[in-house]
Amino acid sequence: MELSITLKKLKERFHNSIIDIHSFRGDDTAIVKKEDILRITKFLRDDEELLYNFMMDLTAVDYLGREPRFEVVYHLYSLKYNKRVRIKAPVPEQDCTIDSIISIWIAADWFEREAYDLYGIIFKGHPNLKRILLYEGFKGYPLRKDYPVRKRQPLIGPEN
Amino acid sequence: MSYGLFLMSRVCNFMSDITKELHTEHMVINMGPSHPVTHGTVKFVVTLDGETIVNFEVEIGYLHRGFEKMCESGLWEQAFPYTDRLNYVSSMINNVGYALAVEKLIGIDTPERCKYIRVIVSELSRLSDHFTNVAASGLELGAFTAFLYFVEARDLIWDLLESICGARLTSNYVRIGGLKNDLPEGFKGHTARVFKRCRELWIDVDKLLTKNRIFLDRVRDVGIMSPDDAIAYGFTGPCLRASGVPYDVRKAQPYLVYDRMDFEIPIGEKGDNFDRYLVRMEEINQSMRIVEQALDNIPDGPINVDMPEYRWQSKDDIYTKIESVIFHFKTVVEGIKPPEGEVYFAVEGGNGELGFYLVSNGSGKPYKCRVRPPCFPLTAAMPKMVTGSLIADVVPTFDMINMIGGECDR
Amino acid sequence: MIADLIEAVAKILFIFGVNMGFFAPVLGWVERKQSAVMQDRVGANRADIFGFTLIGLLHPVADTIKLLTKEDFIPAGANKLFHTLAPFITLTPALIAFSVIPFGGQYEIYGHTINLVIADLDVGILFIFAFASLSIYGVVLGGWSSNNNWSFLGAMRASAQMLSYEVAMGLAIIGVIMVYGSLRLTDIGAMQENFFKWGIFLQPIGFILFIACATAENKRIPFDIPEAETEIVAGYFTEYSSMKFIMFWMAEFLEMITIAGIITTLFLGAWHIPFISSKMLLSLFSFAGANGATILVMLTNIATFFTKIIFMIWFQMTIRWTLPRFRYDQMMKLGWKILLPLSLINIFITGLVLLL
Amino acid sequence: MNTLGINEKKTEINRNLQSSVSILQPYMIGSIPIDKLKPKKVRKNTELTLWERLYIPEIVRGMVVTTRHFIFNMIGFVFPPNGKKRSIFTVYYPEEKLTLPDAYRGRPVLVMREDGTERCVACGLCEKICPALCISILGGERENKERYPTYYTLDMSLCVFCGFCEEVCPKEAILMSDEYEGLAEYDRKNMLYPKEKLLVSEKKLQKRIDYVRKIYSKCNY
Repeated sequence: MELSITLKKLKERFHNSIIDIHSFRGDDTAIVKKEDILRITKFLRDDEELLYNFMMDLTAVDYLGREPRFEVVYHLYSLKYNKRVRIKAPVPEQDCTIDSIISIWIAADWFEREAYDLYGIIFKGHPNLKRILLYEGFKGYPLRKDYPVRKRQPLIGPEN
Repeated sequence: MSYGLFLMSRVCNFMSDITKELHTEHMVINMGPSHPVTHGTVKFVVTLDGETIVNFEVEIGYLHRGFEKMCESGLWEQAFPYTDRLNYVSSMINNVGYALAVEKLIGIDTPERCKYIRVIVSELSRLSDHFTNVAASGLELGAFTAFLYFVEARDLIWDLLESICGARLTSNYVRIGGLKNDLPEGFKGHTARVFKRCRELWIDVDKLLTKNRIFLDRVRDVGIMSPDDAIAYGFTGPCLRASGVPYDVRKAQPYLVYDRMDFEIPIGEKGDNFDRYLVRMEEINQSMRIVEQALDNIPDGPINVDMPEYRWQSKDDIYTKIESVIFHFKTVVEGIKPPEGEVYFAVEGGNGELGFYLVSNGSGKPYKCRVRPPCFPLTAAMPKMVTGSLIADVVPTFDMINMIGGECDR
Repeated sequence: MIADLIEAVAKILFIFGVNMGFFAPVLGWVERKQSAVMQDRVGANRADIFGFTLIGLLHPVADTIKLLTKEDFIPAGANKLFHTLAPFITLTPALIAFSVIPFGGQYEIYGHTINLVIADLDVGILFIFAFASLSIYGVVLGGWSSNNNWSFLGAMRASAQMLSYEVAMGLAIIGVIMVYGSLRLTDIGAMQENFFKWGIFLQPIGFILFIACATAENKRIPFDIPEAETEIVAGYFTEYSSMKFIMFWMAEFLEMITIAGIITTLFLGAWHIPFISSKMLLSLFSFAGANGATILVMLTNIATFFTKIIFMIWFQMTIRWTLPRFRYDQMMKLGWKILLPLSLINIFITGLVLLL
Repeated sequence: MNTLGINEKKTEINRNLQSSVSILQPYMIGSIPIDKLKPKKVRKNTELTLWERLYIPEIVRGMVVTTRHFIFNMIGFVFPPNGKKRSIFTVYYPEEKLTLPDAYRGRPVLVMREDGTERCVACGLCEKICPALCISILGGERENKERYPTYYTLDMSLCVFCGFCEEVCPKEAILMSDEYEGLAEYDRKNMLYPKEKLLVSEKKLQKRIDYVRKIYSKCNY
């Protein structure tokens, strides 16, 4: 299969960090090691032929029962070349951390907080990593697959 | 001369002494969650020095309903009513976006007529979104009349949407591989009448606001985002275009039949609130143009794919054929089963790029249904836009961002 | 003596009745209905007695009953005395200011001279200004004593705004006083019998300046910064409820009437009908005998005066429902950098013209 | 910095498409030609013009607009235009009612045959598809071996009026009626609608049945 220029360049440059690449339904996807996420995203943003200047989306997926359990998913868009790419970084449950890319795209700020809030993935280097959609004192991470749909939270609030 | 200088220096010293000895302290106020400016529920913790904003924090999440968790616990089709409630002012765009994402995941294409109708309903929703936004921003700056003129226009648009799908806000109209129903009879004439009135009201609002010095003073040079900043913050939609970046998903990656439509992308120059207002006002015109073109060119034919495994069958078949009934039961109970994989599909929503990231594990339920809310990064940039300005500037800036609670908090 | 007393009491009752009993409640209705019709709506029309809605005229009654039966709320930590005092301080000057505005001329009926003004002071305008500046205290006290950040911000804004606009408002009127050469409002009114001698023709800039400043004094859009609900909730009366809220609300309407009265007296020919002098009117009503004709003329003049007031109120409402509001700093800039110099220039030009 | 300044000047001089291309160059989408992208500058001026600086003319223009609306609406109240009660489009709700479009989705109802029995055969599809999980059915059998729901409850406090139940029903037994009144209650227990409360006779629903047949008919597939 013909590889797109993004994946080709990524493979050339970071062949040690790339775990897998594919393009299902035309979505270029690269699965990379989480240790190199900062280097790779920086390269994607700054390379003259790629220029992925938009960080469109950042989220995580919980593949319960698979090892490593989590995947942090980045969707990038290049305005100049009108291309999209998806970067996925697997994160194991035991070491549930990944580097924050807030230094590369400031837009990642809230998205990382959200992923932390809902999945419990810790973004190292994030200046203000606290819950965003849920309240302080929420127990557990609701989008993990082992969080029951109908689970109730204890009541919080000022104690009289 | 020298005495004058001496006097001056004495006065200056005295003044600086006064400012040193003046006891000033910052005032922390909570704007929201039930403050008039925070129409979508959101809270600002504002630190004020007099009236100037020193520190600005945004707290969202008051409307968090667990959209993703709900979608994951339902069938693929059952997510449609939930998507209605994301950006509830332009619910049809969410429907269309989700349906297109699932269709991309399955790998099917819809009939021509379906595509045209989807374009029509998307643009009508965009109209209602922009009408609401411009109107609300006028309202919150005190121009109540402009608000009600556009609310009238929006109501007429909602009448149109209601005649299509049977509800004004909770549309639930688009289906995977098709639509719920066809356009009603006489829709073209109805649209023409509505658009005529909308254009009249548009002109009135334009006269009331666009050149009014009071309005101009409030929105000009307030909340400026340079194009580079806007890109770095992940702006999309009218706010990005106001900064001068002509990025529109409808043009960049045309979906449906947008590549056959003739429309322009309004762009601003400075990226302040006035540009955002102007861009939205112009997009109202462009959307009306698109709807008219689509209604002129719409072909006849079916609106649904004839694939029983993805789109529920027609009632004719179900009433008459036993195999159809059995298959119908199977698809409804088990849900449609897209192949394993993951897709990201973006449409141009009312506020910007509305992306759906779907992960399927081959079962009848979405494994993950993530929506990229366009106003989430916009709201995140609020501190950047208002810090250092006056507290009154929060109002137009927050309005022009058009943060919709349902979409931002999901 | 007794006749004078009766006359004075009658006038006071008339003005009080018209203002408090008619205008203040009806203005609430007018505000709703006029804005509604301007905005393609219907407006309030649901309050009814035995099924009669009277196009919404009963809403002020319903409002009053509703607000009277509400809890009179004083927030924790508020200064109770000042919190209670503030609405009174706001309402009283608004009520008193009308006492020097003439609503008709002088008439000779059955040998008794009737002067249709409650208090014919020779410093009428100054009296109005003195009382207008008193109402600041109510606003500031109300905002400060509520122990609420929003109220406090509103009070700060209100005091700054009203103080700075008072200057420009005072100067805007100087031109009129120079032209007519009197501070007595009855004199100014009487001098405008000729249509082309109306203040609006002699002092067009003064007219515009005065309307702007008066709207700012009254804190209505586009100058409703002290109570801008989208910025600081409701400004200085955030923490008021029940009857005290009505008092603030009424004070606003009364001020509106007073402003309309001043504008009518100073700029719109007071009680005169354009092109028709009192002599013509007298001859027109001569069929009713000398005294009857005078009474008819008096009634016509009063009607004319209040028609003009109603027109000015309509005008103020139209402004209020058309424009957005200013920002705090822009409003101060407008007041000090535009209105004040303009009014000075106006005085200068007026003086120059008078001198030549 | 420097280039930007030049560009700004250029756009001030001529505002045709070409100049907007030059200022947009760093932000253009590469693969799309400018004549297809069609950017359109909406900002006419970055500095206030003299006309805008004067407050009065635009205020007067705005007041003309509102006064025009005022006068036309007043005339419309007194002399209503043909076929309407008034020129504004407000409807005096409890006295007058809107004409609902055919597609309108009101509260879901069960279709009752003329003999008083329900069409529903308790297949459970609506229960399955309902995204709000508001329907609960218990099936039973009549003496003539016909299945029917012995127990059919619709929790109106949960219902989201999506219309999926109507769409999947293989017997045209549940329909979205055009009723939208009287659904609010003070007690949630009253919002559990039992079968008796849901049943509506066939005749009343004939219009909706025809409409549903039309929109889900074969020609659309």
